Amino acid sequence: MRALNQDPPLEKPPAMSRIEREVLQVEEKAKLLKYYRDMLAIRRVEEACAKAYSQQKIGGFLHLYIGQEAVAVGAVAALKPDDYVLTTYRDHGLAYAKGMSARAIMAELFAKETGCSKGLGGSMHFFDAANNMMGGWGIVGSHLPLATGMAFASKYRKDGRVTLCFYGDGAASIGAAHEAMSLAALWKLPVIFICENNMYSMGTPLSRSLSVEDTSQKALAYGMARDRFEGNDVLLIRNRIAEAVRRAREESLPTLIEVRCYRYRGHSMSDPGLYRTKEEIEEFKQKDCLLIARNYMEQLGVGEDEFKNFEKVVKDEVDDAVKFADESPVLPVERLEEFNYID
Amino acid sequence: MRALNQDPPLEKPPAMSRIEREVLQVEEKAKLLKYYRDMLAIRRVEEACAKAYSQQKIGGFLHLYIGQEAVAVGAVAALKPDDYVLTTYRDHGLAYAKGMSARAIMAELFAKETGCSKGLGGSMHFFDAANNMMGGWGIVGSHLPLATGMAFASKYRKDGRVTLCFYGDGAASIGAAHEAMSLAALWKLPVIFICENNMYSMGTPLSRSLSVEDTSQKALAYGMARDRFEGNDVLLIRNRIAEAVRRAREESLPTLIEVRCYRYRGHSMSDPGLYRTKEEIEEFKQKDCLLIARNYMEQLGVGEDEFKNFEKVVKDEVDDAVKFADESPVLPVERLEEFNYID
Amino acid sequence: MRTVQFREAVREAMIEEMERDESVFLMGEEVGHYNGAYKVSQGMLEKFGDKRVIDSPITECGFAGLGIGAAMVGMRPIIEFMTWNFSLVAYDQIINHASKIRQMSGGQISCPIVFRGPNGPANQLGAQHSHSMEAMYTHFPGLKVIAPGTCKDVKGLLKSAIRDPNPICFMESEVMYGDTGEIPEGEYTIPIGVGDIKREGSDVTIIAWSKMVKVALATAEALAAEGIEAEVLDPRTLRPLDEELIVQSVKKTGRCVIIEEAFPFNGVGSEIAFRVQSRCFDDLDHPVARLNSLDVSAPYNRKVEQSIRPTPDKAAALVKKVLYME
Amino acid sequence: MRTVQFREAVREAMIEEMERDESVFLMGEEVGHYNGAYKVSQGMLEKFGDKRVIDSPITECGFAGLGIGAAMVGMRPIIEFMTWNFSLVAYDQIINHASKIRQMSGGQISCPIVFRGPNGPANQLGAQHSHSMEAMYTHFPGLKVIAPGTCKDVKGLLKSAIRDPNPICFMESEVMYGDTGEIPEGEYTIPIGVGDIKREGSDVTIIAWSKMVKVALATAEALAAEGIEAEVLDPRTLRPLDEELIVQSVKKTGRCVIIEEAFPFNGVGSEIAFRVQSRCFDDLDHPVARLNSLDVSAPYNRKVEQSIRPTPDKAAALVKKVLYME
Ligand SMILES: Cc1ncc(C[n+]2csc(CCOP(=O)(O)OP(=O)(O)O)c2C)c(N)n1
Ligand SMILES: Cc1ncc(C[n+]2csc(CCOP(=O)(O)OP(=O)(O)O)c2C)c(N)n1
Ligand SMILES: [Mg+2]
Ligand SMILES: [Mg+2]
Repeated sequence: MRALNQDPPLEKPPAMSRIEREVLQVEEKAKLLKYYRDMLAIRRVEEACAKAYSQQKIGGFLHLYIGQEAVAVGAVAALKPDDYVLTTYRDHGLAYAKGMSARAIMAELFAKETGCSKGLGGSMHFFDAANNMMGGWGIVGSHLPLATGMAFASKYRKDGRVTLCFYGDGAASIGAAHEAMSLAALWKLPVIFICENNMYSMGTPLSRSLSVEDTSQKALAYGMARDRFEGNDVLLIRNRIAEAVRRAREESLPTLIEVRCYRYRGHSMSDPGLYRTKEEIEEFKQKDCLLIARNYMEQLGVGEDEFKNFEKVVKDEVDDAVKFADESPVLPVERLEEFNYID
Repeated sequence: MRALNQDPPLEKPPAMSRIEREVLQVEEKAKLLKYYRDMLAIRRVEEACAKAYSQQKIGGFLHLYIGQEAVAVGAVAALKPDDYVLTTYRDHGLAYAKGMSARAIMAELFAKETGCSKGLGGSMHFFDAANNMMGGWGIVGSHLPLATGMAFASKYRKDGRVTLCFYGDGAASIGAAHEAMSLAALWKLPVIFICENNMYSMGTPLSRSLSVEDTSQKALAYGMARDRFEGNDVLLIRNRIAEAVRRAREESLPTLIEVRCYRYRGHSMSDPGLYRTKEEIEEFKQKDCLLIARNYMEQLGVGEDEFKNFEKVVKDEVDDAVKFADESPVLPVERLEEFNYID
Repeated sequence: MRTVQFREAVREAMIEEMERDESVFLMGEEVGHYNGAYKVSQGMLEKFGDKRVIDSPITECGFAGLGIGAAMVGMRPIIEFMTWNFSLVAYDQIINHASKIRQMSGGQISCPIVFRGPNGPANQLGAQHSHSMEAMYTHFPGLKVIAPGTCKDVKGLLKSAIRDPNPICFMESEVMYGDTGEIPEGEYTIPIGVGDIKREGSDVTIIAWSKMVKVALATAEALAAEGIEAEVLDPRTLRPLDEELIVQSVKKTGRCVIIEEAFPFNGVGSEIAFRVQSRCFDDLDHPVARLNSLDVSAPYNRKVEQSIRPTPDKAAALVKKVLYME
Repeated sequence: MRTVQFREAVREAMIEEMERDESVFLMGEEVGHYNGAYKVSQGMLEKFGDKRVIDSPITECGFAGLGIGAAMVGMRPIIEFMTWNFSLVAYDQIINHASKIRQMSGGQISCPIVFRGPNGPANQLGAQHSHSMEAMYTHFPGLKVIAPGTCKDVKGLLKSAIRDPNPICFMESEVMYGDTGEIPEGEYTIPIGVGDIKREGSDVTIIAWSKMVKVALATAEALAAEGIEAEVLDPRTLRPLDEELIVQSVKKTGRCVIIEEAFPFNGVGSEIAFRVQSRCFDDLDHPVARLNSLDVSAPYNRKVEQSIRPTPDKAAALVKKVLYME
């Protein structure tokens, strides 16, 4: 892993002992199947997006989450439905993991009234108040203060909720992130900042954007708890984030986590990705989150038929979503002014 | 020192051995006299400001540097004339230390055309291009990026200059500071950030503004060199900052320094300072920079007469400056538009 | 009626709304232990405790954003900028976030928040601390901008603003905090978006808000001595603007002078002028005129600074010009 | 003359000035190795090396401020915002610092810097990425604001901007980068503050800049088919504004329509309208009219988005209204 040379070694996905396997068998199999299914669905949704984009059914910026699915799914697995999540413009995966339907996703991307944000927000601005998916934000780093505010509200109201805020390695140096973390640490707010360090911000590798490539080290400046691990084993991710969630929920303390991950596609659809090699991408695909999960599942006795069935169920879901989006109406221009203000 | 409980111990002013004393005698006596004189002049200038403010000859915000004089004088002693300095609105002391005349200072404060900035900038915006005093800035933290830019220019042009940027503990959490430091560390720029941690930002003590009260710890986030010491021994300050200046000049590397100091007056003239006790202020006055320097000087054989003489020389200088300022003309309103643009 | 200081009127509005609604809190620099840089929040920490009156570190971007996030989940934050000058470091949070949340979420999420603090120049604060920021916020759909000019208006409008479910920029004035004025005894609110005729007159409409209302009234008084009856119209809210009231008045007087403390280029005055000339074209006997501060960064010298600001003298001269009297 | 793309014209200006003056450098996100998010700086890293073409981390406030500091000591930075939307996080640096250095230092220190990048909406980028930012910068003395509409203008004006000793906001357009146009063969500059008549006409003056110049020209062409001769005036520089040219043209035509892509409230159009009504009051046969984007945050749907923008159809209809033709 090129960019890791100067950093401490990362946690490796654990090899399972027999006993662990049995416990897992009983307690976790159902969950693991669900995670796998969700990761697979996110990937297929994103693939459908890419296709629709090439057919010009989707326009504007389109940032795909392919390769990073385990992070969103593992993180949400550590949460309760009431907990808040926020992320960047690369937001389809987290929205799905938090409960947004493929229909609402695809319709939003097709800019239809049936989309999660009525086709007003678009790819970068997914919101789902019912599922506490609090956006989809386009200005790098600027949503971290918002997350701090939701955590502030939770502490104020003692509602026991936790806020999870994702951002990219590209946001680590921006002012808003520093201010958000400063306040969260000072006021001991139940918020978790998760840097999805996929080693590039657009075409810029870590070595040219950060003097310390381990972004979790920023926690030292605030005396904040921190953690750091790889982002392809959904169980590991869930368990490690669960520890931070516990710290937030029980002790009202923030945590800064860096998850090392990798996006297989370009930054957005317009990016040919000339700044990295095929070999590098292939190397990461060897450790794909679906492969790792599948490996666990095979150990748990899940057979080829079941995997095929997953593919089919997911394909149906995505096909249905595309059809739904295609056939949905557009919010007419006459209604736009309604959204300026609320009475 | 109330606010220090959770932090590592500070460097104490060193007790001098006989040999050190002799070396000092030879090499440093003249310098020390100059530092003392400058610190004294700054204090008397500030006292004159307070008086002029009460006479309504000075208006607007007025932030005095009394108590912190050793920091500016010690820091400038570690510099060459070509090196750049920048600071906050609490800028009179640094301007004087860097070579601005008492006349230019007082005339600026009296808002006269003969002031350093022609009476346009005022108390918070002292500039002196000839002496490389690059401001006097009013937006907390926003001048740190400017300092980074001057250091960038020096590296670009290989002119060997170093930039010294002062800021307050109140700026430690603001975004601009984080971005400036991120860039300085990434690009290895010859800049030194000096946090004059006087333990209060207006009425707010460190305990209510920072989760980690040692602001030099922020350097860890950037892998930047750091240092931290008390701000009342002008020689110690000079020597410690000189090490950072060497690092900047020879290795083109930034440093983050926290100097613990104390302002004796309120934040600005309108602040009655109800948030701290008389005892606390007295405690710090026991360790006053003029007392410490005087102590050294007495060990070097400087006698009462000489101290009296300093007072006189400085008094004359300040009286002259006040008179000069009083008698100077005002830049007429008709000329203001000239300063919008340069041709 | 009772007489209060402007700062007390602001404080009363906050206190009453905080008593009424547990979800309202006040956050900003020095609002608590220091009782406010300008003593606006005097006593509020003691009254409400540090859960609801929160001293923030110097992180305008951070705590403005925090307020927005809290508002998104149903809180009713009052975010104080020590002055609006410092809102520039939080500008992205207000423009790119607060103003757009309702729209970007397709109406799912709203952002009921009040950003408030003193706006405009005070005395000898220099170039960085003397901005009039109205026009930087009126440009954007999704925001409301309020700039009251009297004690009565500031209290009634701030109460409305705190109750309003939209993001609001509420602009006071440092040099008005000590002004006194009458306010009603009991509880009252003043509706957002409704202007007020501060003085009736038939010869010319003078439009002014915030600190300039006083200048406009002084101008009108001086003119009255010369037999000129000026109508003084205070829009109070700048966005949404009470265009109908303005049009009505100008149609009546046929002349319009705008007094604004901000820089002239792209001030709110230019927008008002556009609308007036649009809708009162045939009624106007003279082009819409405006009096702003001189188009220069604020100088430090007190007299020089005063001479770049709108004054009753300058305004009266402009009115006479508009009346073709010189 | 030769034909180049708009992005090439921008690039040529930068390359020529960097070759001419060692103190010019280009800094921004992805300007180097990636060759620019919109390929404006294609090949420049290779040509000048990473000392002079510098990829910055995402720290607009930091690197805008860095540029300002470097300019204060005599460098000539070109700071690229990937788009002007992101300048909002650097707003304080430009407004409170760059624009005021000369004034605050009493003329000792100047700030020769160009901030540049694409401005205005492109296609389906949503509410946060679709701002037209001109009016946020024209308000402030000390800044110049330039928004060219043709390949020739963009090259000549950018060269002038880089040589200018003042801080300049230079606004391009993402959707124009691929447009082609003719430019002179040899070296040339175009003076800042001088507008240009893009088409002569006697019936109405259409004022438009940047991307809207094309809309104005298309409008004029459509109107010509109906016998209406529109003059298209492109101020090119918005601050300082070529008021004389505008006044001259409107005095000739007696009618003025402004096409602006920004939100209407406090757009630059309102300032232009103020000045036109001020100075051409007796020449105007109809109030100054303006066509802006609808006053709503940018929606994501392509067709809906297009329908909120100024178009030749809408502009032609407005011109006819101004000519009392319907
Ligand atoms: C303040 C700001 N500056 C620039 C951009 C343009 N931009 C969008 S995404 C991006 C790269 C972000 O990379 P990273 O944070 O690593 O997230 P990733 O795309 O890898 O998920 C840039 C520069 C922006 N959206 N906001
Ligand atoms: C961005 C910004 N916010 C608020 C202020 C108002 N303000 C001026 S000085 C100050 C306190 C600064 O304290 P510190 O940084 O510790 O410096 P000190 O005054 O102690 O030297 C505040 C809040 C400002 N100038 N800029
Ligand atoms: Mg990344
Ligand atoms: Mg301090």
